[in-house]
Amino acid sequence: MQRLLSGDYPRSRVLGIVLVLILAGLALAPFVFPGTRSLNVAAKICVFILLVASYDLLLGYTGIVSFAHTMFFGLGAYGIGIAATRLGPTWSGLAVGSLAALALSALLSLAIGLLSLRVKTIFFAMITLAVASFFAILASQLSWLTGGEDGLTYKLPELLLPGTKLLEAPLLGVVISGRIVSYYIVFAGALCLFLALLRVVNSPFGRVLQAIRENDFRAEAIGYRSVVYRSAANCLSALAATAAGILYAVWLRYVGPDTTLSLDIMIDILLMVVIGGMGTLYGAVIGATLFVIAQNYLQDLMKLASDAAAGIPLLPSLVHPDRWLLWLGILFVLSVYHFPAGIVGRLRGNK
Amino acid sequence: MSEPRSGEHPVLETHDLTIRFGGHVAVNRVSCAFGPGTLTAIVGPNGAGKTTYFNLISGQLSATGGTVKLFGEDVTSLSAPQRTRRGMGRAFQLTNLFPRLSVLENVRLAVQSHAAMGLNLFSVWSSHVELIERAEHYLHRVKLADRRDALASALAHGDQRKLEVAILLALDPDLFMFDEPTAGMSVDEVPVILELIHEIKNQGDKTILLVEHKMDVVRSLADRIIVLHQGELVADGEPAVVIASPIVQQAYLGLAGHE
Amino acid sequence: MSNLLALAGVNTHIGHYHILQGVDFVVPHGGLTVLLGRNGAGKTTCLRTIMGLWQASAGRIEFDGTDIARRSTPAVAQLGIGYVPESMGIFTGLTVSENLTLAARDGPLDERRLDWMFRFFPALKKFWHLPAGHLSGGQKQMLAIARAIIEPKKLLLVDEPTKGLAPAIIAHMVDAFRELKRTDTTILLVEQNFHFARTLGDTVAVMDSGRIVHSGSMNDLADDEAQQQKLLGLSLDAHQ
Amino acid sequence: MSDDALRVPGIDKIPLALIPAIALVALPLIPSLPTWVTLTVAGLAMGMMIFIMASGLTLVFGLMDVMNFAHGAFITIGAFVATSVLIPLAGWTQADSLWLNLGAIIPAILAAMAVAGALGLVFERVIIMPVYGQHLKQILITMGGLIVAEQSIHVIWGPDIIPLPKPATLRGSFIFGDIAIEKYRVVAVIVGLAVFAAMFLLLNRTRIGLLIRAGVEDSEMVESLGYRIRRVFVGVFVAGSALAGLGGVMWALYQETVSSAMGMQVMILIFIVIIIGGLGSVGGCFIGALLVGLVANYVGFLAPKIALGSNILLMVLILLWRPQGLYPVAKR
Repeated sequence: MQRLLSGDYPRSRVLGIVLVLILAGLALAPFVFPGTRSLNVAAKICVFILLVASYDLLLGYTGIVSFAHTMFFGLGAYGIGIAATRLGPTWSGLAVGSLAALALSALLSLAIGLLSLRVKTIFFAMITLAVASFFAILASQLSWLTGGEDGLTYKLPELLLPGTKLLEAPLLGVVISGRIVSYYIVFAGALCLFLALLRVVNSPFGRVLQAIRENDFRAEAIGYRSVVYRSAANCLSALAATAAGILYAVWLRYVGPDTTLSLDIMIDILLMVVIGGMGTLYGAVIGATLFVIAQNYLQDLMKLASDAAAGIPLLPSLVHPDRWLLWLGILFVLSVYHFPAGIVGRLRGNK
Repeated sequence: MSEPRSGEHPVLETHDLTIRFGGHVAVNRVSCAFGPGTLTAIVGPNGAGKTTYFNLISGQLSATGGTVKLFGEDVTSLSAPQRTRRGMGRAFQLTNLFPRLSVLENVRLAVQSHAAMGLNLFSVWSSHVELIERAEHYLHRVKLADRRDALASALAHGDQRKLEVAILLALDPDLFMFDEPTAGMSVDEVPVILELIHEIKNQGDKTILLVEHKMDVVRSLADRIIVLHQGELVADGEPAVVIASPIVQQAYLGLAGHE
Repeated sequence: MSNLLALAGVNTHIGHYHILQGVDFVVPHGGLTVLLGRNGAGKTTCLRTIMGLWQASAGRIEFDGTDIARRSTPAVAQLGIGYVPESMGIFTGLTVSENLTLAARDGPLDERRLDWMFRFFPALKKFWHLPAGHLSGGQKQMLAIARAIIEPKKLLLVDEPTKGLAPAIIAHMVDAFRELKRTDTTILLVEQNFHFARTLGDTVAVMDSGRIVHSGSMNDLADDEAQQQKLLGLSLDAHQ
Repeated sequence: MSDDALRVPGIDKIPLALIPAIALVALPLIPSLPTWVTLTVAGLAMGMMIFIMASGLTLVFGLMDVMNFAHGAFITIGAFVATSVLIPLAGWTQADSLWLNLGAIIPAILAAMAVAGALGLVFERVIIMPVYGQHLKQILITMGGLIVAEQSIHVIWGPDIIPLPKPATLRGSFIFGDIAIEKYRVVAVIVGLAVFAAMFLLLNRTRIGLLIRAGVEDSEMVESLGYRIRRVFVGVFVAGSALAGLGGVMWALYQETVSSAMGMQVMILIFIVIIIGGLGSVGGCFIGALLVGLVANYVGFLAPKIALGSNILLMVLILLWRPQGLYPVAKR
């Protein structure tokens, strides 16, 4: 346990219980929450925990604001999508797609880092925003490769298809199909990579990142070249985001600009990391879980409220299901001011 | 990192070291060499260029002219971290810590840098017990061991200065650079720092540079004094001789200005 | 002689640092008071606290009978206090003329006062339309002082005007300050250059470690070499 | 720094020369002169509109060291407010009378600027004031503000794209022989030049401009001279927001549609322009905007496939040449 969590315990009883519940819920999702929609939600939670955790490595631990995270997420997803379309639904095709995406992400993140990480936070944020938006447009324009706005729908190896039955008889009342295999690939992949990130932030390297965040001048003076560490963090974070994209593409069997590259997803990631708690990877778990559940179920609730409020001026449109982001946005602003350590910080009793 | 090196070269040399800011020459062609086992105090009135000279040596500023050599190797074009890795260690005039990390962590990071383990990604930092023990050892030396788990920002000013020195010790440099190490410390805290500097000096193989205003401190520690005035080296020699020399008296009291 | 400025028990914290630890001293009307002390003694912080650029955490700063310790910087300046910071604070992208125009808050530049200033700062006239960033260090210092006195001021705070300047320019600066004293402007001057201070000062206060350790007349201090050594200098037992 | 003292006073003219240089390089590449003229005017018009929207943002950064990532929201809100004014006045805008057109457009623009400016004031007080000097929080908080603003637009105006036809007299083109120049583009160029000239005069010929320029360099010293610089800051912020509102109206009429996403789309161009110009420099922003406008139009004609990348490529090239942008603002 000590080794698995890299010595980074939840340090709050409530947080510990919640984390165990989330882990158990995700591990047993196909059996506890059967049904297509709930399994979709569970898989999305797994992917976003990894994606948000990798973003926290940058934002919370290194103090860098990047808007290019969805670009790397998208690279991973498109890697799978393009490979599966071009090379056919084979395992080797998926491997080639994944490796190509990871390599491209590494190169791109290093290039962006070297061009702009020496300078101010704001400058980096602006540059990454420009580059990421360029990629989003690129993906929708190069339709011969990416399917354009429609994206790509593709087949995967047979083992992963819903029609594939692995066991003759249902297990615990659930048919063990290729869908379940896919889910467990996503779950296991996200879990392993999350634990790897947990290890990275608690490694000697991770400590240097925190030192650079606190006082980069002094970190340089005791022998750490901050540009090297920042670039490395940027690259690692990009690779983890790419991996999240790969898992997501395996799950969805579809990739398009709206599911991976759009600025809206970047904003979702920001909301999750800040509300969950920056600078602690457990915040990513809490933030992503809450957000994805809210995204899928809160809207139902709001629809009820909106219908109930029909007739009252303005109120129905304020609680309209599509307006849930308004409330999250307000919560986000309040978080940045009043509890910058987010929900996890609250649970741990920090200020 | 700090294996003994042959004595052919002085530990540190500066040759015609110069920096200009706009039209103002802050350090003007300062040439000086510092051997192992020596403690040199750098004195001079405010604005004489002492801290700037330090910044040029440690790489916080880059020179507009001249060279800095460490063990005979030209390090003028190297960055501050690269110079640190080659054996320079620097404590700052204004305390410069990692405020939201613990006291122990502040020192441990320096130990870790010295052990060249910064890019170690996949081990848990707390599993490197030897680094933690070394960090604790340095905290003991500056008498801060009982505050190891406090945040650096929570320390009193004097304790922050001690922590600053502990970080420097943890780098285990060949060249120690202290910029007014006792500034702002209370009377009873000063001896702890002076005692430490004495200890380092008595090790015999370390080179120490000290910027200091308090002449009693300078006299009790230094083997040699160099005086900077308006960016230039105006005196160099044994403490008693230099302090008594008229040029230094003038520089300090401003007589050099008017007559 | 009454006091124009009086500090009583002024404390200033900057972050975790307790820089001024109960500063008491007075600046008499019409004279030039020198604030002496070594590097890091708190002199600059003292001027910045008077200007409201740092807020005093405790104590009173009485100017012309009112407590200004809690006032904002612009409010302090509007009472008739001019400030020349250690960095000089020249707007390098603005021309000499623009620097001065901006400082004349109450309206257009007064030609007569300008001519009077050109007499002892001739470089300003010569480089009237040059961006101030192109001036030499000494010329910038002259501009900084000229800017502070472009309108008559009750009190002028000047932080180390001789720092980094060549001897000939320092001599020139002495003349300028003498001229200024003749106009009955009260001046508080922070200095390390004792000779410069002695030439100009009427009264003196010496700071060390955030407190005033000596105050009195400049002549007394100038005559007492032992005291000078003890307060400012190089002697072995200057400290503790 | 050292050559700074030696340099002859006057502005650095190399970036200025880039604009005609690019136009000249494009000339032989484009098959016909009329096309080149059309593209050049289109590029200038686009650049001017971006400049109007970007100038306030870069000036605010120069003065207060604040980068407002929600600036795009003011653009969108300006466009929507103008739409709300123009739609009931459709009879006037579609009449073929300059006076009726102006009678509709001018109140629309004034309303857009007033609302955007007022929101700017609220934004500065509520959102930004507590995070001066903290860059990371600034980015996060203004992004949060952007989310809230965009969602509020949805609440008020609904999520759909709204068509916004140009007024009748601004449609069509001026014809000179073979050369056709869209009227609206000419208007955009004129308005852009007017804004630039007004800003230039304000900054260089007035006392308030003097104060702003001094404040960019050293706000503490400006306070020590007795000025309340905070008021100037707020004024600039409000003016910048109002200009964003104006730019939003012009951009919306240019595209003839209004959508809640438009602000964010333009923001990308604005960021590129500000980075190219040098963060905080109004002059740099002007040149950067024209460069981006021209390059986008030339490349869009010559090689539509890579048109999207051209601005990013331009930014990268300029940063490789001058890492701080064309006119770096030296300070702090």
